[in-house]
Amino acid sequence: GHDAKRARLMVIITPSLDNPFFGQEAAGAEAKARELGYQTLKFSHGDDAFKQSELIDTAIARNASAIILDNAGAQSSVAAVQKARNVGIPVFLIDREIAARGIATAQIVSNNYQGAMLGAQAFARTMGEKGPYVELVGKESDTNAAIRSKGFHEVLDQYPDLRMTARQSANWSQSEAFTKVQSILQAHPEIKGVIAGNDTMAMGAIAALQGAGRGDVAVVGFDGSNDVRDAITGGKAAATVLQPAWRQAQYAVELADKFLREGKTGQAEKLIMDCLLITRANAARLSNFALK
Amino acid sequence: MAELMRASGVKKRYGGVTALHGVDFAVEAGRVSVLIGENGAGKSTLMRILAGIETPSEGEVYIDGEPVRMNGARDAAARGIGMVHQELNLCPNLSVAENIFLLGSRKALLDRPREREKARALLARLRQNIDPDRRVATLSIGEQQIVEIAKALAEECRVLILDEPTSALSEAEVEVLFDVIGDLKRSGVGIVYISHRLEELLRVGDSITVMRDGRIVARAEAADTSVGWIIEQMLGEEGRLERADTPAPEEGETVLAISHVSRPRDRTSAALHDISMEARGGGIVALYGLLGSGRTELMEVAFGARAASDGTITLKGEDITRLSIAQRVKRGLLFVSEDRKAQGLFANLDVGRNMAVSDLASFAQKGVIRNASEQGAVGRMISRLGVKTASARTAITALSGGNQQKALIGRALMPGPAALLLDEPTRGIDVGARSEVFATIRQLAADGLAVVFSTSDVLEALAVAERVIVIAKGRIILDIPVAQATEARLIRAANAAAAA
Amino acid sequence: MTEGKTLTMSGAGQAVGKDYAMALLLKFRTVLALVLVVAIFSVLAPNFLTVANALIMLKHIAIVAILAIGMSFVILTGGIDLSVGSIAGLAGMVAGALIINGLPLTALGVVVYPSVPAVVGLVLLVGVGIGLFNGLLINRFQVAPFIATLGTLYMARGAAMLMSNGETFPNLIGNPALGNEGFSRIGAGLLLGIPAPVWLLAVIAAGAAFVAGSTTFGRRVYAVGGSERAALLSGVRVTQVKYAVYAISGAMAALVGVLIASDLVAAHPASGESFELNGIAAVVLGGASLTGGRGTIVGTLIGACVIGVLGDGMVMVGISEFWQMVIKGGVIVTAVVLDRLQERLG
Amino acid sequence: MTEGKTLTMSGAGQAVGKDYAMALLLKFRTVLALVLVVAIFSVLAPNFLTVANALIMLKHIAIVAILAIGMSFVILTGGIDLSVGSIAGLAGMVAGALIINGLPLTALGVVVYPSVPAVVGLVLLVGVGIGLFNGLLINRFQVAPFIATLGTLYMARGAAMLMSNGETFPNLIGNPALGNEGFSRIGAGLLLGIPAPVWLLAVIAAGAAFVAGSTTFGRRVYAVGGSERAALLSGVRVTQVKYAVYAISGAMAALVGVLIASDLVAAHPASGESFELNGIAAVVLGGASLTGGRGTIVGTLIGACVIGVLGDGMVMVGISEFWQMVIKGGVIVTAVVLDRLQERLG
Ligand SMILES: Nc1ncnc2c1ncn2[C@@H]1O[C@H](COP(=O)(O)OP(=O)(O)OP(=O)(O)O)[C@@H](O)[C@H]1O
Ligand SMILES: Nc1ncnc2c1ncn2[C@@H]1O[C@H](COP(=O)(O)OP(=O)(O)OP(=O)(O)O)[C@@H](O)[C@H]1O
Ligand SMILES: [Mg+2]
Ligand SMILES: [Mg+2]
Repeated sequence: GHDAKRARLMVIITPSLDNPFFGQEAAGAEAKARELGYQTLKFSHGDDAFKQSELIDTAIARNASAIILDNAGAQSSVAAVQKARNVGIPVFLIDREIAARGIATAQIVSNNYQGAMLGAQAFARTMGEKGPYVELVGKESDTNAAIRSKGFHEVLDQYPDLRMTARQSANWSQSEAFTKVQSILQAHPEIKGVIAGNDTMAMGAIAALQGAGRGDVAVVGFDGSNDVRDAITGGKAAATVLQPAWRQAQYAVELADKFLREGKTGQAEKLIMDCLLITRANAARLSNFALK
Repeated sequence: MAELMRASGVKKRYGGVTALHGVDFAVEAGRVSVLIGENGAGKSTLMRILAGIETPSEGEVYIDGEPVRMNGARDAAARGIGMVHQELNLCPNLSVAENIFLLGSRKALLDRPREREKARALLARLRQNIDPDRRVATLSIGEQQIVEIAKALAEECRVLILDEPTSALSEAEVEVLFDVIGDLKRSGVGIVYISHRLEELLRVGDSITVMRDGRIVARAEAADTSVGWIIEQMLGEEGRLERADTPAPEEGETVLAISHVSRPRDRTSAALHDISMEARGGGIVALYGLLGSGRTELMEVAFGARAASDGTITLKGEDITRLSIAQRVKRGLLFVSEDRKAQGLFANLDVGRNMAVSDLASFAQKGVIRNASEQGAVGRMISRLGVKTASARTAITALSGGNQQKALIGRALMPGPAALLLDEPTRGIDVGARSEVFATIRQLAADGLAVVFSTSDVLEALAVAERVIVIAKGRIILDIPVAQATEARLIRAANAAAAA
Repeated sequence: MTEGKTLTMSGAGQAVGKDYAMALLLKFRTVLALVLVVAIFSVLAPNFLTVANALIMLKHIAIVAILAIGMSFVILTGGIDLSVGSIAGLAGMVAGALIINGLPLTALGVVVYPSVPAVVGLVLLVGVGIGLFNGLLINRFQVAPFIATLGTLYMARGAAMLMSNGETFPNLIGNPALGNEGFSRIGAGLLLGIPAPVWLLAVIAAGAAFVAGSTTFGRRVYAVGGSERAALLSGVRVTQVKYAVYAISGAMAALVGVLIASDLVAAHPASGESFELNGIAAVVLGGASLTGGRGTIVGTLIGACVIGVLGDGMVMVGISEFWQMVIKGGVIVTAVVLDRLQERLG
Repeated sequence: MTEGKTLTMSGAGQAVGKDYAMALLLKFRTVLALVLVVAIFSVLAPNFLTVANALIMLKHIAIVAILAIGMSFVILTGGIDLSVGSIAGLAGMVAGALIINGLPLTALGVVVYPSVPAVVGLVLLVGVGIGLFNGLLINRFQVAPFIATLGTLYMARGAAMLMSNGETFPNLIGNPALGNEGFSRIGAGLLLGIPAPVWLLAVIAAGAAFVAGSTTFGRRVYAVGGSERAALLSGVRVTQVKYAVYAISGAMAALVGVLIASDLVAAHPASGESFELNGIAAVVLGGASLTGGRGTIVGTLIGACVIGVLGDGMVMVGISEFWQMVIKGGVIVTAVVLDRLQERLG
């Protein structure tokens, strides 16, 4: 229950603060929460479900009014969210969903599967629906890495002439993607495309391809970062998939505020926000994970 | 004679221990000043102060009449002082030449060919045929000592301190060293020479200084002294080891038997050749030999701390050759190492816990230590051996060396052993402690224990043992009852075999 | 009681003269650090000094502390165990696999679903097994503990990932039909209002302090850490002691893996990454020396409290993640510098 | 030349009798491991044995090797440096900040934009500074190297994050108007068709091998690692040597940070995480002993090659991330086990 004395505190937990996507997400939520008169605390769990669980414990101890959470794994976050709910703190999930209903007050999630399919379609188009390609997977123990990979293959596997010649995890990391693509380019110089599970890996791939003078290789990322936007306008990448991070985070805070004032959000628990394809056509309007 | 350097009123305290009580000592150009004294008399401490490695707690060091404060070996070297330390201080990972020029050169770059040449020349001067490229780890202790001497000679110096430089050398090598010392003397170098080999001292020394308990007790020109005089000054009246009047204990059954034990030399230790000996209950056997003769190896092999390639060891008739140390300990064979610091003490534990470690099982019920029973046993052992400690809870490092040694002997006695191997039980302990340790050993033997102890001091062997075994170069040279042993016979046997 | 005893064992002896007060202050340096940290956060962080928060912090501390207690034994012998984080990860996965997929006995053609206690037992056995493997490398092949356990760190983490192809074992609630429910109670359950891991910690800490301070085994651990050679020559079975400490460390790490998986009701193959650093830090903060022979379980417990309270407190105050790292590094170094000062004075 | 010399230095001396062939085989164990790894991947990975791939692998090896060469000096003295990964991360960030934001000289109220060589110089100074801080903790306060550099690991990583609030400094191409372009040439440039980092590695390795094998300083490093006491008694200024090796390690780590940032034309505060483990593994694979005094720069170079080739080869063959970890752990342990066997036989 709420009492009048309770400090109006919103705790914002995202996977990391050193990835621009999550950085913007946290910044968006924080900006909105401040605007609505809340105190905020910003943390990151580093995709470690246990650290996330500890952070939620601490949010509980601080009597947070609400928690805005980009979680650390669909399966391994359920218990932690449940814990907050048990003490009456509403949790508003953003970006990623969890594998349970009725626990979080709202799940405003990017439709990663749909987004991955969008990206894959653009990728197939750019490749002319044929040719060998490489997939860079995120950290394989992360739920999103798997979902995006499945979305990619849902589309790509339908084209008999699109051939995946290599698949490596680059653990969401730019420098790892960079070195691994360099090696893969050696083993498979014939590749015509690189599809990456996020934009930082896409940037690593682009750096490797540019270094090898392989401007002919199509690159598709995922997130909609400013870096990949610039790469698209510069002709170094074909497309990325925008998850409306900023908007999503702000909307979650708005819903949380409404819930705290009125006791309900007036919305279904699960709000799926479709991702948007970013290509040369609309790249110019993209800034800080929002399309103007 | 010109005085090169002088220690004046030098005192040195280590925590509660006073190693030097105000010592005056001078080094003169072109002369060999011999320093002698019992273990722990303070010789090495005084030398480390002269060589700038330690600073005196009180008193001054003068060079050419000027008081100086030296800060480390480099300062001393800059003032022309070189030292061969008692313990080997070499880097086992480096070659002979590299060790001789461990500091490198004054220039940034090494000149390896020149280093090698100079090393070869230095070794040739010592008439040694050691390859300068050999790794020091592969050298014998004696060869390592030669390297240490070569290292000291590599630097031009005005004062050369030699702290037991010959402890691992045979006669021939000692002769060579004396030649070198003669050359140095003639070129005006002042030399300090420390050794426990008395005959050597009279030959090489110009003056003899005797230390006891951190004080200088006598000084004389070498020409005016004799071995007898030195021994008298060294031991003092109370320190003289007299054979106890107590009748020799009845010798019992053979407890420990070593037969036809051999092992090859390896990187860290000397060889043993077909060693056979036995120790009886109630008897004391002394293993006499020079440093590096293989006494430690023999004891370690008997105890299972080193492998033998051949031979058998039996304890109370049971073949224990293949047993682990822990199994031997359980059966009543115990060992006290000569290397108290590295192989004996647990510096992190108190006196009681140090003593109880070999006998934990008997204080414990289902693995849980019963404090009362442990403390009782420890307390009894402390008073039986007369270990001077504030309590069983005192840190072992707070005890004097002799009391540490007694505590370690106590450790080996706590399980009620059948046979006890004591390697140099009196090394580094003072005169009083030494007599106490030997009184203890005699008492133990009287209680039926078989004791084997090693010593480098003939008098110790003669005063304490029933049998004396002389060992040299890994072979038993002599195995006789003490009644047939004389000082001269033992020394001659050991030296002759070592020089051969 | 155990406390007094074990503290003495690590004690720096009697302080002399004028430095006495200083030495006394330094001697309880870790306790002081803890009091200081608690005091600071009580002022800065709202709701810090509440029973609810204390319980939460204790639960977090339990994870660090259990790991660190296992590590203490290793460090007391002069070794180190870098593989604990990976063992925790693997252990969670094994627990997950046993609950979800059961234990396929291929020879008999059946799949057995062990009960929760059996699952925990099997997982602990896995931890012990990996610890013994570390012991084998260190004893038999004389690989330096740092390298041996570094190799195991990689291998165990790879194995954890391979168990599920990187995926999470979700929903580890078990199945009444299979008789394996109740897994989540280990990490999340309450007993008399106190979280189960805190009880577990209490039992383990008391047990470990007893073992270290009052048993022959504990005495031998200190002996090996004080001087391996002297221990060997005193009849201590040094290799056995070393096998045992790595096995204990492995078992504690596995238990931590179980606690995490149980708390999350899911097993994630990346759990426990870099836990080893926290564990080592707790042990060293507790006054142990990495060269062995010096340190106590009580000290480790306090060290783990400092790490846990510091971590939670900084989060509650809202110190940025980045400053948290800087402060943590600073606290570790400062504590050890004080420790060295104490040794010199004490 | 240097090779022969330094290999001898680590050599196990003359082997005796029948074990001679075995010992000889083991003596070149690291080279053998490298040859084996190369042979295996030549068969399994397409285009593995091409000049282009060799150049790419060399570039990757350069990163590991430069770090490991710095680490070699530390390990030769018997120390360890866990902070190198964090130093690399911080160094990249400092370079990024200098290029993007310049150096604000608040006293003068101006912002100076240093040229690229000046940037590199300043960054190396930062690395040296952190190394000296490690040295201070180790020499002056007698903190164990493991703990001192663990503290620095956290502090430097936190500082890297704080520099930009966790964000990346992108697009480090500099500005002709400010006279600071050309940063990307350090990591990505070519000279005679060979990548700049490979040249850099060649120069550093040759220099380091020369320093270790042919200078007075190198001699003292081996002496301190062989016996600190013997070194001290011979007049070696042991603390100076220790300051120097940590400074060298810091500088090499900073250089690696510059190379990574330059190659990616962006500085990310999390880069370099867990690089220390690769560096240590390379040194140990190269035959060095963690207790000091034994090891060579050439050995480290070969060790880094094994790690680099293994990593790249596994990617080229398409081995899954999970198996990569298991294999890497296995290779480290096996190599060290062989090393111990060699010591016993040699
Ligand atoms: N570093 C030290 N710390 C504490 N006590 C010491 C230290 N060095 C020497 N002592 C003590 O000082 C006394 C003198 O020792 P020193 O080594 O000078 O004797 P020594 O005459 O050289 O004996 P030896 O013939 O055995 O070499 C001994 O009681 C010894 O235990
Ligand atoms: N050839 C050698 N190479 C390396 N170390 C050796 C060698 N010979 C002896 N040592 C070591 O030197 C020490 C003394 O060895 P040894 O057993 O030969 O002498 P000892 O007769 O016991 O004399 P002491 O007890 O006076 O040293 C032992 O620790 C031994 O391991
Ligand atoms: Mg002496
Ligand atoms: Mg001996």
